[in-house]
Formats: sequence, C-alpha cells, structure tokens
Amino acid sequence: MFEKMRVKTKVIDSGKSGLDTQTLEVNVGPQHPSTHGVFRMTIVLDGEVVKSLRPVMGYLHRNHEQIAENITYSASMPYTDRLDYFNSMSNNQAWAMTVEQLAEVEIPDRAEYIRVIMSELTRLVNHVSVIGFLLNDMGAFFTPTLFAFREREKVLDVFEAVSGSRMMCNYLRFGGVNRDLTDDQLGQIKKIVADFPAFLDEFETLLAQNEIVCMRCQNVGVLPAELAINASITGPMLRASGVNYDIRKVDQYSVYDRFEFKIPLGEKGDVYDRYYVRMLEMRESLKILNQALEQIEPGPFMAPKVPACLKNPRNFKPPVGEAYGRVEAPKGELGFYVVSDGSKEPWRYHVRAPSFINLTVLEAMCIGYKLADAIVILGSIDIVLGEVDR
Amino acid sequence: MDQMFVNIKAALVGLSDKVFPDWVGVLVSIAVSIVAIALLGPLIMMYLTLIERKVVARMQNRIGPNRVGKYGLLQPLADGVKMLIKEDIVPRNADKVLHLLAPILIVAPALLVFAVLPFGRNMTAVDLNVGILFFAAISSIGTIGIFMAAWGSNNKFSVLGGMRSVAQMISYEIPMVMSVVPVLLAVGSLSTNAIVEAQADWHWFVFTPWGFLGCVIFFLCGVAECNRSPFDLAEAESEIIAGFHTEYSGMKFALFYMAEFMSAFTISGMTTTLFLGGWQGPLLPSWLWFFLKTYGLIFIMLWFRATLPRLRVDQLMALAWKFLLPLSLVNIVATCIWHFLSDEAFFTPAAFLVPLALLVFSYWGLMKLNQPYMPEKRVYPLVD
Amino acid sequence: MFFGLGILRGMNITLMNFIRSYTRKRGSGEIGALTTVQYPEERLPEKEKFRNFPFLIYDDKPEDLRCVACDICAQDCPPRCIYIVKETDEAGKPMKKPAVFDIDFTVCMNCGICEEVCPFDAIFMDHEFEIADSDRHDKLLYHRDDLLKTNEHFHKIRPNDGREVDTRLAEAKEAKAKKDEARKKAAEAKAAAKAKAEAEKATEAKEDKPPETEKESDPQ
Amino acid sequence: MTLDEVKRHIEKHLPGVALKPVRESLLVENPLDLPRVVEFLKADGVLQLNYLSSVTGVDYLTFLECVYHLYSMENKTYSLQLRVRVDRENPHVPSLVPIFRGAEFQEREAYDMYGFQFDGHPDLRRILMWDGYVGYPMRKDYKQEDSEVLDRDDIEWLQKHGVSVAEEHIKMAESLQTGGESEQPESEQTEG
Repeated sequence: MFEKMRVKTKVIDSGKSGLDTQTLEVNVGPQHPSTHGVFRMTIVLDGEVVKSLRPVMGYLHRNHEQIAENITYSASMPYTDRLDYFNSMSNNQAWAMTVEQLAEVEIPDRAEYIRVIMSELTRLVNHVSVIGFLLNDMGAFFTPTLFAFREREKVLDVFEAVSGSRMMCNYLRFGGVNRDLTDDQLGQIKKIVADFPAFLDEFETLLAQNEIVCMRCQNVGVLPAELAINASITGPMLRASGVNYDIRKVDQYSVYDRFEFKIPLGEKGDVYDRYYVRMLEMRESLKILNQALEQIEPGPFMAPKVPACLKNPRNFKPPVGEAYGRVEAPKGELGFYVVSDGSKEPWRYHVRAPSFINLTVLEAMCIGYKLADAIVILGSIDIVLGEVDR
Repeated sequence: MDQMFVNIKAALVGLSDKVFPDWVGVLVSIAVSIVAIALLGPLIMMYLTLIERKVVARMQNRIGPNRVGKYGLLQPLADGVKMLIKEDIVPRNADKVLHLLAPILIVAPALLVFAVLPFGRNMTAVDLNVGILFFAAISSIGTIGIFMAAWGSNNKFSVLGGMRSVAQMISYEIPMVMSVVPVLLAVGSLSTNAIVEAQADWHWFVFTPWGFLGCVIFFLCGVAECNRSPFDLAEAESEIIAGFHTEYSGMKFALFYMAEFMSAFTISGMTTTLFLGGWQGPLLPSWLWFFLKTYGLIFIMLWFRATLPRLRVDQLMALAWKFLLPLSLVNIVATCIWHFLSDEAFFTPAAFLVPLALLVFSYWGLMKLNQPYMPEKRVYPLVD
Repeated sequence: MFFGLGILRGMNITLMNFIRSYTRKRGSGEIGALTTVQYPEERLPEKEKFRNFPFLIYDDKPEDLRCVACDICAQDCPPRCIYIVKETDEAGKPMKKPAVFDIDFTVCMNCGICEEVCPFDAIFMDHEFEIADSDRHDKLLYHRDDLLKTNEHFHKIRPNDGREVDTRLAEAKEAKAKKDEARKKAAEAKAAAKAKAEAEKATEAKEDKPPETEKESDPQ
Repeated sequence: MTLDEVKRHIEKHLPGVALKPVRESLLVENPLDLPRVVEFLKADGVLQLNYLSSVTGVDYLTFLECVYHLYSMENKTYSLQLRVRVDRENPHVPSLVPIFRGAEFQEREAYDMYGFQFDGHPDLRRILMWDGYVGYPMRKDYKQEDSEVLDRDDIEWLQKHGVSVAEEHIKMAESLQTGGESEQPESEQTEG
C-alpha cells in the first residue's frame, strides 16, 4: 500500500498531468486537538500528502533547568513530576538515582522494590493512555481512551493513597522513598496487577485485530533500525524498530537484575509495531510487578543518614562532581546530568528528555504519507509537551 | 392505534372541509404533512444527540448527560438554547454569502427526504412513484452545501474537509444506488410504498442473501453519505479540526449538526424501508415498527462511532471503488439468479444457496484482490 | 480470516460494555461497570495522605499558633510561594510568631515540602480543594488568618497522622519539661552551690534564659 | 576497558588527537578533533559507541563546555563521556549531526540555551525560545531582562506589607502599565 502511494505521489510530482497544482501549508497546532498539547507542526501538503514537516516547539517552555539550578536538590523533585506528567514516578526515580549516584548513597532493598513497583505501575499507566490517545488520533470516539482511563484511575488511586497526589506524586526521596507502603496498599496493587491482564485482553480484542486499525497503522511511519539508532531514539519506539536496547536490562539499575522479564521487539518499525510493542511491554511489566510484589520484604524505606549530606535533607550538599543517571522511562531513556559544585544548588542540571529527542525523526517518518498519517505517527511517538519543552 | 396519525390528519382535513371550500382542504392536508415533518425533523435531531451521547457514554462506562431534567431529557433543549445565544462568528476573509447559505443548503435536502419516507401504513407524506430516485437525488445535494461551507470559510482545514467530502460523497453514491437496484428488480417499482408492500408477511429482503448484502452495503454507504464515523473524514476532528464546519459557530453550527443527524435518521429509515420491511410487523402499530427498526439501525451507527477509528482518505476511496462497488454489481447478478430460481416463492433452498455461494465467493475473491488492505500477521520476538 | 471479523469482535466488546453498564453494579470496578462518580453529590473517599494546599495549625486559641516564623518552609518551598514576616514586640524585637504568613495559592504546586520540612509540625497539607474563585490576585492569596485551622480539623482529615503528631508533640513537651526540670534543678543546685559559695558576697545568680526548642533550629 | 585504555586506544588510532581525562570522561583538547574522535568511536570494532545519548552544555564561567554521553547499542557494557571546552565569547564547536542525527535537536537546544555555534549543523535555529530572542538564558551571567521590573500588583502588595519600594520601580510599573517604553532601572531591587 505504501509503495502504491509513493507511485501516486510521483505522478503528482512529475507535473505531467498538466494541471496547475499548488502546495498547501498547514499549521497543525499549537491549538489542535491531537498534537498532545501545545506542539506545532508546519506541514506542507500536496493534496493530502505530506511534502515537508517542521516541528515547532517551546510553547510550554519554562526553563526547567534554570529553575532547578536556583533551588535545592530536593526541591527539584516536585519539578521533575511536571516533566512528563503522566509518569511522575519514573521521573522521580531518574532524578533520585542521579543524585544518589553523585552523593554515593546506598538505598535499602525495600525502597528499591517500592521504586520498581511504582515505576512499573507508571509504565502501565503511560502505555494504556498512549494507546488510547493513539486511537483517538485515529478517530475513535474516546472509547479506547476511556477504557484506558478506567484502569489508569485504579493505579492513580494507589498513587494517591501512597504519595498524596494522583499525578504529581513527589514520592521519592534521596536515599529512599517518602513513606512506606502499607500492607493494605500492597494488597491494592496486587489486585490491580491481578485484574490487569483481563483488561489487556479486552483492549487487544477491541483493537489489535480491528481491520481499520490495521489499515491505518500497518506500514505507516516506518522507522528503520539504522535511523532509529542514529537518531538516538529510545524506548518502545526503538524496540519497535527491532533494536534490543532496554536500559533496565543494559544498566540493570535498581533491582531489575532480580526479575525475570523479556523485551518485546517489533518487526517493521511502523505505527502498529509501536502500538503492539507497548501492549507486550505492559504484559512484561506485569510479570515484573508480580515478582516484585512477591519478593518485597519489610525493612527500612529510607537509607540511614550515613553520608554527611543526608543528615539534614534541607541542607543536602553532595560532593563536588558530576553524574549522569538514566532510567528506562516509559517513553524512553530519561537521563539527568547534574554537575555539583558542593553547594546546596546544582551547578548544572540537564534533562535528557526522551520525547524531545524522539521527535527528531518525525519528519523523516511522515514524508510521503497522508496528513491523517502524520497525526497518527505523532501519536505513536508518544510525546508529552511538559517534557519536550521543559 | 395503527391509523392514529392518519385519522388525526383526516379529522383536521374534514374539519376544514366543513368550514372552508374544497381547495382549502387540499392545502390543509399539505400543510399538516409539512408541519408534521418540519417538527419531526428537528425533534428527531435533538433527541438523537441525547441518544448518541447516552449510548456512547454507556459503551464507555460512563453515565452520559443526566443533569438537565430527569435522565438528562431536557439536555437537547439546553443545548439548543446555548446554540441560539452563542455569538455567530464569520471570519473576516470568508465569502459571507456562501458562508451563510451553506448551512441552509445542507439542512433543506436533509428535511426534503422525509417526504418520501413511509412512516407507517398510509403515512407517506408524498407517495412519489419515483421515490427512491428522489431520495438518491436529493440526499446527494448536501455535498454542494458542504463544499460551499468549506470554500466559503476561507480556511485551509475547511477546504481539506470539503475536498474529502466531495470525493467521498461522489464515490459512495454509486455503490449505494447499485445496492438498491436488486430491490427495484425484485419489486418492480421505484415507489417506497410499493417496496414496503412487497415485503409483507415477513418477506423482508434482508432475509435473502442478496438483500442482506444489499442492506449492509446500502447502510455502510449511507453512513458514509451522512459523514458519520468511521467515514467522518470530512469533519475528522483529530486531523482537520472540524473540517468543513471549522469556522462555524452558534446556530449555523447547530444546523450542520441537525443536517447530519436528520440524514442519519433518513438513511436508517430508508434502509428499513428497502430491506427491513419498512413498517411491516406483527401486533404493534405500523409506525411504531418503523421507528423501532430505524432506531435499531441508528443504534448501530452509534455503535460504530463508539468502536471504530476512522479510515484514511485513500482507504475510504478504495473501500468504495474496489470493494463495495464490485460487490454491489455481483449482488445484482445474484438477485437475478435468485429470481430465476425462486419461481415467485420467497424461499427455496436452491434460490437461497446459489446466490449465497456466489456472494461468498466474490467476497472472498475481492478480499484476495485487495490483499494490501488486509491486516498482516506479525510475530513479536521476546528477547532478553 | 474474513475481512470485517476484527471489527465485529471489537464491536462485541463495546456492546458487552453497553450491556454490562446496566447489569453490573456501578463502581464495582468490574469490566463494563460504570466507573464515573457524580461529583458534587457523590465524592470518592478521601485518602488520608491526600495533599492539596497548606494550612496553619493551632491548638486551642487562634493566637497561639504552632508556627514560630522560622522561615524554613518559605526557603524550601520550590516555587517560593510562602512569605513570612515575624511579629515584633513593642521594643522592636522579633518574636517567634508570624505577623504575616501569606501563601499564594496560584503559585503553590501542592508538593507538600513545607509540611515535610517544618520542624514544629505547624504547617500541614489540607484536603480542601474547592477553592476556585473569581479573582486570582486577592482571593487566592491566602493570609495568615485564612490559613488557620484547628488541630481538630487536622485530626478529622488525617486521623493517623494527627495521632502521631500529637504523641510526638506530647513526647517533645514531656522531654522538654523533663529537661526544663533537670535544668531548673541543675540551676537550682548551681544556684544553691553558688549561694553557698558566695553567700558572703550576697550576690544572686539566677538563670532564666528560655530553653531552646528540642528540634532542629533555623539554619539561618 | 578503563578510561586510560580508551584514551590510549583512541590516541593510537588517531594520532594528533590530544585527550585529557577529566572526572571519568575524556576532554578533547581541540574541539575541531571531535568529529574525528566520535566517528572513530562509532565505527570502532571494540567500542562501537553508536548511540549518542545526550548532548549538553555547561557554563563554567571562564569557559563553556559541551558534554557528550556516548553508549553502545551493540556492546552494551561500555559508555564514554566526551567533552570539549570552548571560549565563552566565541563558542564554535563542530556539529555532530552529520554523524548522529540524534544530536540535531540537542545541539539546537544547546545553541538556544548557551549560544554554542555548532558548525555544520543543518538547521541551527532557536528551538525552545522564540525566534528573535536575544541572549542565552542558561548562561550564568544571563540577566533576565525584566528581572528588576516589578508589576504594579507586586508593588501594591509590597507596600501593603510595609516594604518600601524605590521610586524608579513605581515609575517603571506605571510606564509598563500605560504601555510606555520600558527602561532598565539602575538600582537594585528593594525587596529583601
């Protein structure tokens, strides 16, 4: 189908039809229902076919890095929630890990397990919502989104009970977590994990074999593996292109080395693969969650205040140095680069935002496809503008 | 009960006959029909919006509107008031005349089609002997209105929507008419009343293989004709904001909605008439049967909307030209075969099975021919 | 596989959801059951840890706040939405009491850090979230008196935390009292010793310096 | 491979490239060598650093530094941090976009925030700030253009709380309110 379309485009290009054609420049966004926030794509269209696409961003820019360089380390934690506001727990984890690396803090086991549980729950939340929104971009009238949100609510309830806030969790602390998980909450999580496969099955029946979904997604927005690696694409998008790279496996940070799980790989790197890899990743996340919930043991949830810098969290002063911490956030590699000059505030604080860098290949993926495909491809990249614009 | 509305009309006409000369009676008879339709159309539209919101909400595990009145029954009124008092915005560079005319030109044909719908026994406003032709002709006029709206708005998204809409309407008109041909062959008349009469005693055409296929094709094309999901490309909100009515607000916007819902109703009504036996049915009054069947079909439309994402524009065209059109042509052949084999009886095994086999075979063949549109099976390796 | 089968399967799912929305109990969490809550009439149960905007706590009278205007929360607040001015006595000496304690709720991002860092258990996160107002400058800038809430309120919204904080405070008070006692005794003993030693000189030595609080003091 | 071994490995294959270990990373002494080094690391059979994770700038007041985090998707165990140092006034760094497309947006961001001139970048425009913006907001000496301008609301609020506000600030606020030309006040902000 893709080949056929390319042929058609060529005919228009050659101008042999003798018709006086004109390209159409359309600004999709910043106020557009499916740019996932205030993102703009300046698209040049020939009929319905995308000739060029220029992403324009920065509408939500707040100079997050500058803010973080002017406040204490721990005060940055709530700001990281606002990066990718779907996945505050993984953002917290990345930031906490980076600072712990810098300050050489050992984290107790229970805290690590709690972090893993939280970030895997976050992955579930993110992936279901992304798939829902992707279908919305395709024109489904909110049903997948609302089904996804139905399940997401259950996870958010746990987040609220644990951290106090549904989305802006601000739950992790340097050296552990803010509060312990009670047995009650663990039971709640266990129930969610037990119920989730049924929902995934329902979701899959609703979408995976649906002919319209297949038509819209398969062989659309193909991202070859070489380009994906070259353009530093990470996360499910990279794995959908068939590259086996998951930081949970590569770095084995936290306690991920203690779990048995697999990495699903895509075949062609099109929108359908990106969608389906996310479905499979959720099933793997459930495996991790099951194991983590089994292995978690009572114990301290905060590191003992041994390093001097941890004595008083308000006066947290890591030693002079720098660190780059990265985690496999649901959207890709979320990295924090921090340079400390030994004072209360970081000298340099940089966020390597996955959805920002994943946008690099947007134009390459969209050219030659239709306008409707461009929207779907954007949806399949999975961007959050809080993270793109920072 | 069955003839309730007919009797009311007759009583009104009789009343005027007593007082006024004869020609007034004719005028009253016409006026009653017109008033009834002019009231029915918007009323149906208003409550369809409520039904749509309720049904889709239920499918999405929500309750739906329930604030205005019991079960939200007054919601359409509240919406109407809101629409009326909203500011009417006309873009500065818009073609003001076209911008104004377009919504009117869309609503008028949608309302006109009601004239040939047989709502019940003896309840067709105008029993045209070319009813089906009238229906096909009038319902395609809406395209002009849509394109006028698109062009008059002077908005790129609108133009894209308008172009999509024109291409879509013209393409779907053909399989739609082609799928009606078997019915005309079977009945031998273009009159809607005659078609319904021909389906008496459970001889609904949908129970025959060609009738079933024709019904599906007609209904799908009808859904495409009235721009409803999954064929709502002309107003695809996720791609081109709202398509041709991006630049409309207030009551003009409401008129587009009204046209869409009224044509959804007429399409369902026409499918009922052509294939589902119209107002034919046991026990219940005829008009109730008509509305039941029609709302059943409308429920399917809403069901589509709640389930399916929309097609892409080239896939939409491909579906019409490469799939529905050949299938509807084969369907005509199948009808002929059925006619020869059935020998005036409604059901004979041979007459049933041979066209069925033909249709299944051609369906399978078209699937093979349209391989690029078929879903691929993928294997996802799980690695460490 | 026939073209359209996947669509039919998908439609089956939505139809099942449609039917189950009538048959299954609302809010039961089962697939297909209605999940929404009719908000102003029905509310979800409040989680104890739920945090929203901060409030200042007082024990008995609104005059004796727990807050001592140490400015820690103002400095640790990530968006810096707290503004504190100490009260001064007649002599102009700053007192351990806020004269001004303003929180700009338009800026506050509900992170709960003020509660965490407060060494005096004086500021806590409230459950109140319906604070919408028509004016963002005056109505959403909360002053000291708007922020005051009783300890009972705190116990009502967060019973477990309330108990914990109370026992902690009681312990601290006890400890303080013990320490005071000890100090007093020591002072008395010292005074007695001094008095003994310096009885002839007939000078008095008495310390009545107020004891420092037990907890971490202001870093400034 | 330790950092020293990597250093020796690169120096062996790329004679003339001066490297200096700085805090777990290698400093490429001459920024112009950077593309060569990166290209070598990408193609090198042992290291295969074919994934450029992060590009960012740091302002060290006396010089600007560009930090590159390289990882490998093939050989998953090794990673390397490279850095180059350039003059603050004239921060020219060769662009890595011809080698790694992934550097495109990140270099644009570094340009936007720190003013690095990436030579060879195909499309070096501001990315997060708007076109026509003056200055590089992440530099340590950057002064926000209106950081000393107080709003009229701010002044009212301050005055209400008994903080005296300098005359210029009030004038400034008035002029801003009336849409007049804004002038930078010389004095310091009076708020404590």
